[in-house]
Amino acid sequence: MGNVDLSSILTLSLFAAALRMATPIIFATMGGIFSSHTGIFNVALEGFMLIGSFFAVLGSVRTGSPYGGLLYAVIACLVAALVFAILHLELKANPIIVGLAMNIVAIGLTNYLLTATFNVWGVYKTDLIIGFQEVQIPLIHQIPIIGELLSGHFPLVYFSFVSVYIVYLVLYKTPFGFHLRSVGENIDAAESIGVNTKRMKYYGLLVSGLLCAFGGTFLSLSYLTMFSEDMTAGRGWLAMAAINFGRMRPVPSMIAGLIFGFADALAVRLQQFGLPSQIVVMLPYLMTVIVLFISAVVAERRKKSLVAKQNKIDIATPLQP
Amino acid sequence: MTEALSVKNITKAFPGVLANDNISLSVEKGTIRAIVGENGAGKTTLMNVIYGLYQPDSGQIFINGEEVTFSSPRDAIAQGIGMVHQHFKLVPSYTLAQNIALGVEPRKGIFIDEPALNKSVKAIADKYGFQINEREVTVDVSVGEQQRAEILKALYRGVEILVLDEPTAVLTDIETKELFVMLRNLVEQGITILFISHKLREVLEISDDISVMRAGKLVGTVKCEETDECQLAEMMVGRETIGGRMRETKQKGELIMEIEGLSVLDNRDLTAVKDASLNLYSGEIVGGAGVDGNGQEEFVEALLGLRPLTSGKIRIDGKEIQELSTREIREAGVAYIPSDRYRSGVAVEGTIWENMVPGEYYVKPYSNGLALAMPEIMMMSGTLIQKFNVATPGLDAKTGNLSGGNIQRVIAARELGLEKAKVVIASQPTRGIDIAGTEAIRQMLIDYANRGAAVFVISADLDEILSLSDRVVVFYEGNVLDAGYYDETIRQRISWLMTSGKDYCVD
Amino acid sequence: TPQAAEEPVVEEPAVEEPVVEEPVVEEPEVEEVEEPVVEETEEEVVAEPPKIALVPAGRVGKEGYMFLAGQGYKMAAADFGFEERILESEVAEEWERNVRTAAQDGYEFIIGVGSTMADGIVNVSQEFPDAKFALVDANPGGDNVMGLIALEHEGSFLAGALAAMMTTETSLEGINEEKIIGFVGGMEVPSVVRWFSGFEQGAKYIDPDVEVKISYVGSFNDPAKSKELALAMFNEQGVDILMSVAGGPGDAGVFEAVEETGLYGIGADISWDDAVPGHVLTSVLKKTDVMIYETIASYIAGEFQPGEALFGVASGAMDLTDMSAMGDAIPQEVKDKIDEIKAMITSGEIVVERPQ
Amino acid sequence: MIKNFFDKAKNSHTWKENLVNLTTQLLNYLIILIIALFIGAVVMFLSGKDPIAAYAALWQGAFGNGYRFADTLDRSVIMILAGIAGSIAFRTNITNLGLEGQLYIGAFAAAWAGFTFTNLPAIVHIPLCMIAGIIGGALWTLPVLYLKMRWKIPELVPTLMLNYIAIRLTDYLIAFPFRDPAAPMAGSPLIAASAKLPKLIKGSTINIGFIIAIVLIFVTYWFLFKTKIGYELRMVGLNQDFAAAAGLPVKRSIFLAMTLSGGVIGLGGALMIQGFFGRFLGGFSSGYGWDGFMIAIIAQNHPFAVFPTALFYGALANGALTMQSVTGVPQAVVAMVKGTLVLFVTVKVFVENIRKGLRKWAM
Ligand SMILES: Nc1ncnc2c1ncn2[C@@H]1O[C@H](COP(=O)(O)OP(=O)(O)OP(=O)(O)O)[C@@H](O)[C@H]1O
Ligand SMILES: Nc1ncnc2c1ncn2[C@@H]1O[C@H](COP(=O)(O)OP(=O)(O)OP(=O)(O)O)[C@@H](O)[C@H]1O
Ligand SMILES: [Mg+2]
Ligand SMILES: [Mg+2]
Repeated sequence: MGNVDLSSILTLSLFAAALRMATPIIFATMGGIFSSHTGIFNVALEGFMLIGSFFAVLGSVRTGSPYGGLLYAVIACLVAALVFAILHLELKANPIIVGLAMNIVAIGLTNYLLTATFNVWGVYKTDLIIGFQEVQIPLIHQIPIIGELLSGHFPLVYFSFVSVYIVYLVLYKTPFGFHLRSVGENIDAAESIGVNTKRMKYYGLLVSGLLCAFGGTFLSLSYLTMFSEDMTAGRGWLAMAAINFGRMRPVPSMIAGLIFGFADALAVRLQQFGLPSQIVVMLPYLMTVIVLFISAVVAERRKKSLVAKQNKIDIATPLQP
Repeated sequence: MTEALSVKNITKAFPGVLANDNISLSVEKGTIRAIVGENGAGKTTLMNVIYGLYQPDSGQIFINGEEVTFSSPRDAIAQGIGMVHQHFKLVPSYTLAQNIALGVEPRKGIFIDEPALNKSVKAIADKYGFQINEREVTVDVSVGEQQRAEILKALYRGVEILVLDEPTAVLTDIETKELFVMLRNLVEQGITILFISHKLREVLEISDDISVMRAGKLVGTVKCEETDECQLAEMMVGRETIGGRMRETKQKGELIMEIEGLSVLDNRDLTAVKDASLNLYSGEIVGGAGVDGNGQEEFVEALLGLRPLTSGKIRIDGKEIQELSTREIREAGVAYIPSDRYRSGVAVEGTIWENMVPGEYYVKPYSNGLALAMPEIMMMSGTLIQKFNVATPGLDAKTGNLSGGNIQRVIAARELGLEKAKVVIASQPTRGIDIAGTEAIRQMLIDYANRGAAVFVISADLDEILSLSDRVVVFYEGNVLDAGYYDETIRQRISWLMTSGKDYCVD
Repeated sequence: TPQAAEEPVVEEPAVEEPVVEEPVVEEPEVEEVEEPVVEETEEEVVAEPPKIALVPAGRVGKEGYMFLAGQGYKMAAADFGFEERILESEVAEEWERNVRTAAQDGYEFIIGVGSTMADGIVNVSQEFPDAKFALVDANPGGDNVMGLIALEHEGSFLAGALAAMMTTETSLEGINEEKIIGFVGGMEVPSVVRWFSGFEQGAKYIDPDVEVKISYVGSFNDPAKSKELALAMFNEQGVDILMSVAGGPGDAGVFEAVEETGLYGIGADISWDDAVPGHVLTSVLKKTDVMIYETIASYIAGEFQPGEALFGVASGAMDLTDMSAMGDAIPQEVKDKIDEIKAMITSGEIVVERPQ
Repeated sequence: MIKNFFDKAKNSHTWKENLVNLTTQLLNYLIILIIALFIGAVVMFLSGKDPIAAYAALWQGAFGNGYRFADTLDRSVIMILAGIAGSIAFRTNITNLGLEGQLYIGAFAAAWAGFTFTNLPAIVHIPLCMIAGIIGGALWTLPVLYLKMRWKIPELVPTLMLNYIAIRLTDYLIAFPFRDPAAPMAGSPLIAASAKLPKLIKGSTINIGFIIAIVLIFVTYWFLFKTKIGYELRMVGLNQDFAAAAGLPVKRSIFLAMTLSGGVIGLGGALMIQGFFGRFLGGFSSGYGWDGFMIAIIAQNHPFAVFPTALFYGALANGALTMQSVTGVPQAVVAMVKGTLVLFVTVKVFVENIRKGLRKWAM
């Protein structure tokens, strides 16, 4: 058991697994970024995704199509996001507390509905759940290494990366994104030019619900084709860490999400080295803390050198009136 | 001449305050109308009503003679009204051009057309003779440039009526002069300007007509050439006291606090104070003048041990204190009235007594070992609250429920009441407080100096500096420059130091 | 479809069993409490029926063998005419609390299911010396306590032997020549370790060169991770047959990996044979229904015997499914060999070691 | 004159205002409780269950007889400690989402002290284990404190991650270094009898842990509101800049609040091990840390409000079992009710309207 060398696990399928495992995190991350930019740090990502997972299964069973499942998930998550928004924006409840409470309600609700609608406990898996199929990208999938890495994933894997680009475009290149970000950065500025800031916050929360629906659907209709109790297993929290790490910028946050996915995929394989399973499964969480730590250290270093440079210029050049 | 804007019988109430009480006024096209009044008189509220940020409880607004109703600033903007707010409303991470065009960006399909945006902003700036670097990120530019961007933001939307709420508060004299040139330029192009200021000299310099507000009511409107500072002041406060020197210059006593070669970094770790030295003497009030953001804040925070020094020494009575904690520095005899009372002056969610005792709660008789001695604490707080005339329902009341002036009194009572301090450092002690309150606080500082303490007052308000100080220093780009003792020419010396770092005209 | 919950395993009770004539397990409803079972008893022998409670460390509708335990108990309730009382639990704290509640409410015979209840049974049995207790999966000790021990390792020994024989059976699609099989466990807890140990012993018994890979998910309800573990074993480590003891949700994840890769799985506790038709070689059944029914029967007969009662391959409580779901993919000689091993275990010729 | 001032303050405004505030709070709780129960009822009704029967069973299970009531009190012990732990951190404006992890480490430390020392008298052994629990819980906050105080990383994410790490770390500890080969489940060895908490009622699980919890409520109240350090924590929590400028020891306060919070929940872990489980059990917590967080929020960080809230939580937990077994309504409904309560607890409109109404009526 112990004599496996590292290169044997650094395989293509490790990277493919990392992509898969990062996908729900990336969706939730993008959703969280959207609401963060309106000034609401959404801590309900975990709960939204869980709701998405459940309703995706429900929808898939009811409509017989994964797209039907996606539609159900989207509707359910939008409703959940709307509840969040109304509680916070209309009834003025504290968003962090509402978010945490929504996570708890989400667990209770999905467990309850699982029993109430399917009459099962804990896990629901039948042939009635129609999941998504992997797609082969024409041409690319024939290229030896790249093909294996890039082709043959679920549609939502690709879409998660597309969503990063879309979120980037919307936030940074469209008037809508401009107005939305101004709400988070300086709400008075936004208000003074006639932006409907409340509406923007609604959009922020609803979009985060929407993207979490994709993340949840991926979990229950692609990654797996089942629903099981609390199946998001902390992926929403990892998304929050990713947002934190990427300082709300889509691409760096996505990279953090990939790192977490990679850590997850690696942890799965490290058990071959005879490391205790309990220690190995800590890896993604440990990695999150380490990534935060390193990014803080690096940020301080960079700032220091920058400042040293600037202060030098400052002192060297004579004062200008 | 035609009427550009008029309001009729505008009334706007907030819980407990009638901010605008049946106000009617009309402004002619192509003129500058100044609006003056004490803090809280309702000026900003009126402007916000005109700009559609607030909806009036009753009353009408007319633009070019036609009645309009605004449900949001968007409607007002559509009618050609633009507003530059008391506090800038710019998004820090956007470029100036992006801020100027925010809300009316040129588009290409669904995207913003950045090149067109930059070009159009440049064109507007050139048209009105504004110098800005439109591609700079907003946080990186000077306050004056931000101000210009704010005005351009209005002009970009094709305003005909421009509202400026205290635009000169944060500007240097030179920047103010530049601004006035630009404003005249705008008026010549047919734009109507409403201009709010507390500085009567400026108002008299720039405006055509002046409306005076007091306690939510319009007191009256006068033509600029037919009035003077005294009359305006009387209209504003209902009595004839404003500015004026409150202090007889005193001889300095012995040296109490010595600051030597102090250097400090700001929050972004850039040098904020460079090699500054200052001595404070018993019985003397030193004024610290200067435009906001020239290192005053960092300087004071360094004195209090709230910010590490990169070099320098601070001594009180010959004992070095720069290594000590804030508590130890305060125990060495430093009282501190911070500039932002809500941020660091009080805990607004705390009760009055909790805000009264942070300097005493841990020593006898206010604590006995572990526990707080509540009777003593209440007695002491109650006494001081009375002595400093704080209007509060009780010591258990939430501090945040008091008005700004009363909160400032709480702070003054806390810092000065027990008369322990040898050095008082007061930063912007009367900012945002009405005349009566201002006078009271200033008097407290004077009394305190007369009892032999060293008092250091930092203020952006030159009148305050002149009214209190025996001696003045000026903060200019992180340097502390000596403007000398109070005399007839000090105002000019300060102005020059503030705006150029030199205390004489060099031409 | 492999639903731990809905799919009752319909299997004939072992031959030696005299009492269980017709198992009522076809009925998939889990709402046990609402059924008024008492009415059925026409011929009342005793004036007062016994008070017997079932206290599973989980839900009788959730984990596979818990479900079976519930079935056995309900069957006994129907046959012997006592009122059902099942105290399900969701969290660790409720294990002891439920046993206690039953004791407080005056139940005379309390049957716990799950080794994790051991401490609770110990504590309560000492405080309520008049009541009798039984625990499936562990023997906590005590004068009024019996431990019903299923010898999972004997059952998984059979599975290990089967897997070792099949992993070189390249005629089956997807099976490779390498002698590598795998095991996915939920968490590294004693019962799972027991399952694994028997599996490994069985494989080595057939061929000491067979390599048995093992991975733990770290939880019993993270199907995503258990699927990923299974995929890694199948795709990267040359595993072609994988036994799953990862808890209900975890098992579901593993069998998805089986389906996706087209390789082979082995289930545990209940029958997973239909989860992926043609790809589940067999399942190791742990017939807690039999164990509980028999125990209740002997209690009612007045034969309560404190101490350990073992239920292994010999008693028929641990067994493999009949492998009919695989059609004739499994060669007859392999099946014969399994039967042979079964007989050897029964006769004591093969002693499967219990870990620790 | 001073005397006058106090009389005025006592007799008129603040007195009435305080009454209005208290009544407002109580009414507010009543409203959200009704909303939460109502939403639970609607969900049950829609899925064809009888909500009234369910709630009746819930009540029976929680308070139906002496045993049930005692068990409910016992269940609320950990909720009280968790709620207090959350409150202390919140009061200092620290969002300690790591209560769960600190609970595991504290519980493990207490168990370790319980099974390692075997020949101590109970009078020494019992407090020793509690202290071990406190230290364990407190130590687990140190990484977060380091990241927060040295590197300015907000505590939110690190505390969360340390939960997962703590759970797995203790899993590891009981699987390898401290494995009990005799244990039928994944757990540490049993703690010595001398470390177990004496019971209060025979046949029930309620033990002196309950008394400790009650004492702790008063101690916490005294500590937060009547001591110097408590004053410092609260002021730092209300406005850190103010506290710094006024010379209060900000860093020390943050350090203290975090470690105290961890210490209290660690003590909670010790009480669970010593009073109930008798050994460290892998995954023993059903989210008590999270319950504590929610209880603190509902109680608005006031120790006296923590008690009824924790009792309510304990009753829900205890009653839910009976509800499920009698009426077939899944326990998950209870999670929804608890969550809904928290969802609405910071809603301001109720409070504002009640207060307005009361004022009008009172003055
Ligand atoms: N949003 C608000 N809610 C409640 N009261 C308000 C609000 N805005 C202003 N007020 C109150 O209305 C009164 C008028 O305020 P306003 O801001 O118009 O004064 P101002 O003349 O602009 O004063 P300043 O010179 O300080 O800017 C004040 O008493 C203020 O407290
Ligand atoms: N935004 C606001 N929302 C609600 N109430 C406000 C607001 N601003 C001010 N108030 C209330 O209005 C009253 C006056 O406050 P404000 O600070 O504006 O007074 P002020 O006229 O500036 O007095 P002072 O001269 O003492 O500063 C206070 O009771 C305050 O609580
Ligand atoms: Mg004011
Ligand atoms: Mg104003």
